[in-house]
Amino acid sequence: KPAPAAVPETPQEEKGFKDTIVFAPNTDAASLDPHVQNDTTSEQVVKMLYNTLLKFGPNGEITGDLADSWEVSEDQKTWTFKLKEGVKFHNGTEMTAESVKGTYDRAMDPSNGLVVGEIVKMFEKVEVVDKYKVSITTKEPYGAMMALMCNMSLAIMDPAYIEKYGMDLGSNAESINGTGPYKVVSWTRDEELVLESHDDYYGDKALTKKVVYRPIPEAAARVIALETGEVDAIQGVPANEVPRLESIDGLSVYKAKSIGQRLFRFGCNDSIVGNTKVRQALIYAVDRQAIIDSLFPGLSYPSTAPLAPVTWGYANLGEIKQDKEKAKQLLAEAGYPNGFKTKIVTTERYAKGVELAEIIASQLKEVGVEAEIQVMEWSAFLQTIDGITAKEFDAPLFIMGAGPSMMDADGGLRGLYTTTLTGKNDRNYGFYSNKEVDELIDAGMKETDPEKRKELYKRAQEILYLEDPAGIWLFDQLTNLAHSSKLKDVTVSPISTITFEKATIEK
Amino acid sequence: MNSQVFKRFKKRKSSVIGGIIILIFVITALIGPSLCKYDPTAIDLPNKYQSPSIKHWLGTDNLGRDTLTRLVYGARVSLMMSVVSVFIGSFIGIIFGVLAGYYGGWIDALISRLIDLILAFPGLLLAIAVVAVLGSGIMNTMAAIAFYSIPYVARLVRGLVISLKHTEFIQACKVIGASDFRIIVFHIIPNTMGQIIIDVTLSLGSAILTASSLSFLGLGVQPPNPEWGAMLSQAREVLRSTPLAALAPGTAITMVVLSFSLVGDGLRDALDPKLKNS
Amino acid sequence: MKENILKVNNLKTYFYTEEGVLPGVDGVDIEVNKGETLAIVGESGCGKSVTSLSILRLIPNPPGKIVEGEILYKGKDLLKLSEREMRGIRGNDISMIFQEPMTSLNPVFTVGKQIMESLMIHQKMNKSQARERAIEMLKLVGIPLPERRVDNYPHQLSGGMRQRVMIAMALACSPKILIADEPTTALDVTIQAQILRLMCDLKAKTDTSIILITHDLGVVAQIAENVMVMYAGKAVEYSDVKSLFKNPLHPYTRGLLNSIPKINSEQEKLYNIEGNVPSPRNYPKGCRFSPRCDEAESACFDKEPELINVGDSRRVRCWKYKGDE
Amino acid sequence: MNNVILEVKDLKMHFPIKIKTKSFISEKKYVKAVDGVSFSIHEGETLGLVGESGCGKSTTGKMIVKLLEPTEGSIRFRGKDVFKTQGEESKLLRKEVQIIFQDPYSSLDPRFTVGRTISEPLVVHKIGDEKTRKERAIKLMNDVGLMGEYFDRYPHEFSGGQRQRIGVARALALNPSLIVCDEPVSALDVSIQAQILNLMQELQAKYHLTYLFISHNLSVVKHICDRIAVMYLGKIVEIANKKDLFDNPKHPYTQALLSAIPIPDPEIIVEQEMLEGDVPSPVDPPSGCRFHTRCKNVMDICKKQEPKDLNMGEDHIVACHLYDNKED
Amino acid sequence: MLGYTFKRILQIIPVLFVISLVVFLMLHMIPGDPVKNMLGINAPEEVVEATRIKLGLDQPLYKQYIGFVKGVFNGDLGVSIHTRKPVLEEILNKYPYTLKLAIGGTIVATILGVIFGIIAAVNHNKFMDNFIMVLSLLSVSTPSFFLALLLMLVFSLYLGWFPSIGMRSPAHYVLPIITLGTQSVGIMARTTRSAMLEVLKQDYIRTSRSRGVPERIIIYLHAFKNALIPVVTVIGLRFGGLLAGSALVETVFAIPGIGRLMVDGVLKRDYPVVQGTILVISATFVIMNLITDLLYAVVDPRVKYD
Ligand SMILES: Nc1ncnc2c1ncn2[C@@H]1O[C@H](COP(=O)(O)OP(=O)(O)OP(=O)(O)O)[C@@H](O)[C@H]1O
Ligand SMILES: Nc1ncnc2c1ncn2[C@@H]1O[C@H](COP(=O)(O)OP(=O)(O)OP(=O)(O)O)[C@@H](O)[C@H]1O
Ligand SMILES: [Mg+2]
Ligand SMILES: [Mg+2]
Repeated sequence: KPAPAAVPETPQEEKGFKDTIVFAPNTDAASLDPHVQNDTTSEQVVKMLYNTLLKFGPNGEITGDLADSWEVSEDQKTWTFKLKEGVKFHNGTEMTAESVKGTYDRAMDPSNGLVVGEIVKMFEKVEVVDKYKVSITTKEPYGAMMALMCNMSLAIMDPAYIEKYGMDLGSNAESINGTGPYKVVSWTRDEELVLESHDDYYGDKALTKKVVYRPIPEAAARVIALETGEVDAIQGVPANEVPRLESIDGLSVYKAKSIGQRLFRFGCNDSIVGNTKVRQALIYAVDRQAIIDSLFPGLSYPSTAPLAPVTWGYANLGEIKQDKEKAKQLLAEAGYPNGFKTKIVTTERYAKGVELAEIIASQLKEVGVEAEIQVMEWSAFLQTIDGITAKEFDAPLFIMGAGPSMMDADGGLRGLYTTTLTGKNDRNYGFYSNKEVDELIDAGMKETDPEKRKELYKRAQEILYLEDPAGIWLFDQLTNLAHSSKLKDVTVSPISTITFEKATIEK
Repeated sequence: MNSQVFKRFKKRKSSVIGGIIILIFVITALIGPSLCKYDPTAIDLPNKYQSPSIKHWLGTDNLGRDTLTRLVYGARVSLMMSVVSVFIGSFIGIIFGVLAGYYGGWIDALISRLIDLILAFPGLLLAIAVVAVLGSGIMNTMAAIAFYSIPYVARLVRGLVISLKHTEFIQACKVIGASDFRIIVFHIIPNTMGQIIIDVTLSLGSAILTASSLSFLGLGVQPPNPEWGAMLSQAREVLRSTPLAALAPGTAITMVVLSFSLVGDGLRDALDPKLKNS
Repeated sequence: MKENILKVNNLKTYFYTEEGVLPGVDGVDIEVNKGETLAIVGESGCGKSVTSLSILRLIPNPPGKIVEGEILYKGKDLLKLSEREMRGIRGNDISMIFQEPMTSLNPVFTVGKQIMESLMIHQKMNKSQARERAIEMLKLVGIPLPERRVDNYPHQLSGGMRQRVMIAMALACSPKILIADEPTTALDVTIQAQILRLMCDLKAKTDTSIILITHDLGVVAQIAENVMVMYAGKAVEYSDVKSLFKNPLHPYTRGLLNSIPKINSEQEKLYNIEGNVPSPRNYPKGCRFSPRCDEAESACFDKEPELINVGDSRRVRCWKYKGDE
Repeated sequence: MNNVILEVKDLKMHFPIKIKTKSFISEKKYVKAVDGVSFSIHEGETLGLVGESGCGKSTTGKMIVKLLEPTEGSIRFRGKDVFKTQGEESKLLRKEVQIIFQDPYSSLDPRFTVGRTISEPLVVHKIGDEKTRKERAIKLMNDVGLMGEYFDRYPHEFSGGQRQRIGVARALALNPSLIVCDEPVSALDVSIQAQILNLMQELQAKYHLTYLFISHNLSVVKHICDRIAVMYLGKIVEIANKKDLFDNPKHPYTQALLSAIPIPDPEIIVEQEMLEGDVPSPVDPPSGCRFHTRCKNVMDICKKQEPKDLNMGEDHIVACHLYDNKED
Repeated sequence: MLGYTFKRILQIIPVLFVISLVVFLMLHMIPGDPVKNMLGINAPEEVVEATRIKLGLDQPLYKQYIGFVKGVFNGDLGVSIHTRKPVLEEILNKYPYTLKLAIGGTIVATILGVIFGIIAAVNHNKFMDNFIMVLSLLSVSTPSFFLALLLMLVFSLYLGWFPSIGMRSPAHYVLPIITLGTQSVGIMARTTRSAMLEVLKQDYIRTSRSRGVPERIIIYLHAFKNALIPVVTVIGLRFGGLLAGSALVETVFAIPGIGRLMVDGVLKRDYPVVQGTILVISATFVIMNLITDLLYAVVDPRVKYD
């Protein structure tokens, strides 16, 4: 972790600090509407601008943010949140229970077609109890409710702005009114997003006056810009550049554990890969450590479960080592002693997606499986992977990135591995179907006793990981941030968002 | 006559050197692979990003493949790709150009408008669109490049045909009753060949560049094919830590493209009747 | 008596090309007297243009090079002048008009500007003086409305008018010698007649000497005083115009005269010189006309004949006249 | 001798050109390259067509060999309308009428050997097999004075005169009866010109050919032709047989043309009657008689009314108002 | 001239119309769903459907197209699927960058190319000719993204002369403009060279020489003014090329230009953005060609428009 923050009382400039941090993410935020944003780059900015009712503490515990306290009814269905008083939006209006209701009503209205709609599907209603008290009633008891309230998608907005800007909210600087430590000053898309500290922030005020986001899509250019000092921090350093950057005086690379995992999922509709033994064989054929060493040295470590350790509900199932003999044996048992031909579908959208596929193909070859690689442009990839029927689906092995932004096993498992009922694969892209897994996940969702939940998820993970595997989990990713050594106290969350509410930068 | 062209061509030193470079690359593409001891696609992870050594003259890439070997195989892929795509593009372009130029009238109007239209279109985008429609891969990249070059060839050929059409020897052919087909195939096309060859030579280089641009956008040739553009584009982010991995394909591209241009320019000087007797 | 203004001695201009050395002009002597017209006739490729370009040192180098000879203008050898001095001669003392009026004028400048340019360079006139003079020159060559035409671009003029502009341009600085390389070949007969008439008139007015290059013997007969006949890079006969037509000496000259259809007499069959004009790539040994000559003897095939003086200032390059000396 | 082989009637060729005007719509204008030309050629004779550059000589020639389709008028070859025949008949006609072009350089395909060029007409009309074609080609080459061994050479290896012979041989390959000669000698040197003219005369006698001989060189035309038509700006102003025309030119234009020819004899000082000015544009030809802008005898009527063709006897036809009253 | 210009501008409309139709059809042939792209891989099917309906993407193609055309006539290019901002606004924000790049690049390319071309032509087949042509073709022969990175490394990092990314000050423009401009230098130089070679062989050059005009004036005035005619055409064509090629340069230098907007649009299947950008780029190209045509009349008196 970066060194502790400087003493906040005195103005920063006098103490030899700069008032501006320039940060280069790889893309610009797509939208700064909490309900619309669904990518890390957007989310990390939204996080600077808005607050949620609850938040994760430094050790993953859930604490209040806009809510001071909360309680849940007997039937586990009604949650009542007592809000902090005197919280001001950027424009000076006060955040009240009405704000919460306005925000959630917008999220719940299916006619708005918001992605957040899926998350709040289990909400039945939101009611204002008094000015600073609001209650949310869910349709059924929901185990992950508290984690859900930490989700930036449920950050509280100003209903007046919702009214005024409608769906344009968050698409330009004027339309943003949050409660967060920073407010938007200007936003020139793809060029520059300037944030300034929010003077009336209810919590600890930001230490640096301005944060400037300057997206640089090209990784090599990003690194150069950091080296020339044009930017103070960059997101997404090419793994092979990390040692070099670390060795440069005045630059550091910060790495943090995250929820992110990289896996290749099985297309279980495939006649060969549908066979459990075949899937197990493929899992044993892969040498994870070699992959990590060559592509992401120091930036990832082998997966030990279908969830990353920072996710609530994670169960350590151990690393699976390459075992070619076992793989061959399993293949023989499955009826493919001489291997078979198959296909790996990948996309460059995921870091080193192509190289990963190349290495896996070469490792599979060692156990006799010939895999042809199909690289797809992201949009086309989505089309081939998402929202189609088993008949149309043709990707025996396909790349996936996973990580539940709620940091809860429910988010990490439910949509992805439970049997779909619609005939299309919905979010269960690989048509994975295991009755026991379905039951376990369903129970886990409804269970509100944390210990019991953990047990249920542990079992589910065992099945998914190896017994009847859904994918080849390769490695858990670290979020990395290369920055000038003068930049201190950047907050990097397990969901890979990088925020600057506590950050300072020396002159 | 050809020996004269050759003589004139020889006068331009840079073109001769360009020709020699291309020859070297072509020979490399043809026989190089049989001299390589490494497999261009065999992954050898422990040996990734090696610096040049006796074992790996140009070092290795991110997956431990020998850069020199990939470069040599890449010569085959890149040259083949550019030749095939430009050939196909030119072939179709010639057909359109001849039809438009020879028949004139509404055929010409139609084809010319079409050409103008495609030319008014950002070229790279056209290639992107083709690859996006067909999916990426060698074949589709070639299709994209071919498609991209059709209007240029067609426009060139159209102009040539229009001026040829009015020459007396074509008129003489008509008078003896020769069919349009005969006139086009035996008289018009052979007489446009010189210019077309110049054009093709110049296009060969840009085809390689287009392929590399597509790779940059992630739409190029599929792995593990050692296409130069793909190699360069994969290695660009480690330009600093392992410069050779990027510099090798980058230099190869530059040299070949430059050489094609020089040869094209030399041919233009040598073949252009207007510059004769210089 | 006659004042000699230009004398060219043994001019040789060779082209060093990929196909070897081409003797474009291979030993030509010229004498031009003040106020007289010398016509150079001969077939295509015999070196007429190269001769004229050599006089002004305008042979493109490479590949061309004047390898031998003297070009004496008012006693000065032009070949010994610096390029700068030579520029002072061009357009000022000796000027030239070319065969193609269509392409010999720069299409992007008005004709006035092109005429004015010479005046400003050589006569150091200022713009308005030059313009005035240009208009005057245009009037002189018979262009109607010269005040307006002066601002026209070449493409706005017809072929005949352009050739007039060329003449105006050539005469602007009152040169002593005007070299006209096939000035009427590209023009229609009626226009040709206009231009030739103009040249004769101007000559009478300005006392300019003219070197007229042509392959049209009719033109020669109309306006020249002296004639030089060229064949394959060499002068084969010098004569005054009347004697030449009355009594051509060289077999080639005779053949040439006979092979033109006569408008005022009936011929069943034209005389024709057999064979082709030799290419400078491989000129025959001996007399260059020998392979086509009816009267060739064995000596003709072996040895190149000298120029032989046959009196009356006539000279001919043929062995036949060896004895007459 | 007297049967008409080719009859041209009221032939017009108007090439559309776009003239951009100040208004938005570009006005369609026409180059009236040929504007009502009638004449006929008798079997075995040579008809000369003279006139200044751009007066429509080549255009007329091209229509006769069907390279251009006339805007109006008819061309009858042995009584058959050339532009109404179809299929086989049209193909047969193609064989009968051939053309020789002016430029010996651009009229041969630089990529075809001499042999191939000459035998191509035979290939096109599927005459004979390869062997007989070659024999015929070599015979034709001999006819035009080229050696058989040149069969496999390319045009650039020949001089202008030799190339023109190749062109003649190609035209002869199909045994035509009429050959349009579009300035066949004007690009050649004088000594070579004589060779070709002699050759053409020989061939005419040998194969009983009919020529339409286009030229702007009156001396040449006079030498080779039996009858001569003088064109001015898309119209024929005078047709007569050679002797008549030269001895007794009627039309002022013909007179001017004749006197403008430089005579290759310094002794003869011709009293030249100069034509002033340039040929007007065929896009907007002068009203009335097209020559009136340059005519020394211009009268009022000339500016208004187009002269009719007047027969001055012995097939001497002239279109000039000077002779209006003399018509009987 | 004014009338002509106006007429030509009117003529652009049908061309743009057809281009928009072609783009429209092509885009819809490309597999990929803009809605999914926007909502992300985790978006539920109902939301996707709802959004699709909201954006009107469920309508039959012809209706979508008619809607698009109607919009165009009202100055409305639609709303970006991805950013929800009006496409016109996006384009107006980004176009200036690209335009500056392309204009700068064209100026660099033209000046360098013309100078190189003249030097090469004057020294035909001598060392200078070879050297200059190799030099000017070198940058064209290097993939632009690679050249951009190399320039950035050398001039920003090692030498520190120019900033590496962005477009915030004039200094920021230097490297991108050089990258983009040098992509055309070779072509400009080649065109100038062969035009000059051809012009120098013309009769009127010989005429000028025969009048004693100094060689310098012949080359830089008499010959050059004629050689400019083909060069002007190439400027127009290259300008279009630069516009299209700007996508890569913009990506590397992190410039928020229209080229990147367009390529991103294709990759994200943001139909309105792609349609809008192509329309604008094509219009620029066509207008640029019109300007070249008008320039023609300036450099070549034989061409008259009225
Ligand atoms: N630039 C050149 N390079 C090579 N050879 C040349 C060049 N210029 C002229 N010659 C050669 O010099 C010879 C004489 O040419 P020249 O132009 O003087 O002929 P000409 O008598 O003027 O013929 P024409 O009547 O066709 O104008 C020709 O054989 C020609 O091939
Ligand atoms: N295809 C065409 N389109 C437009 N105008 C044409 C075309 N062909 C010829 N012309 C015009 O028609 C007129 C007559 O041309 P033509 O070639 O018949 O003249 P000509 O008498 O043969 O002249 P020359 O002696 O120069 O060969 C000219 O003004 C010419 O510009
Ligand atoms: Mg000459
Ligand atoms: Mg003609």
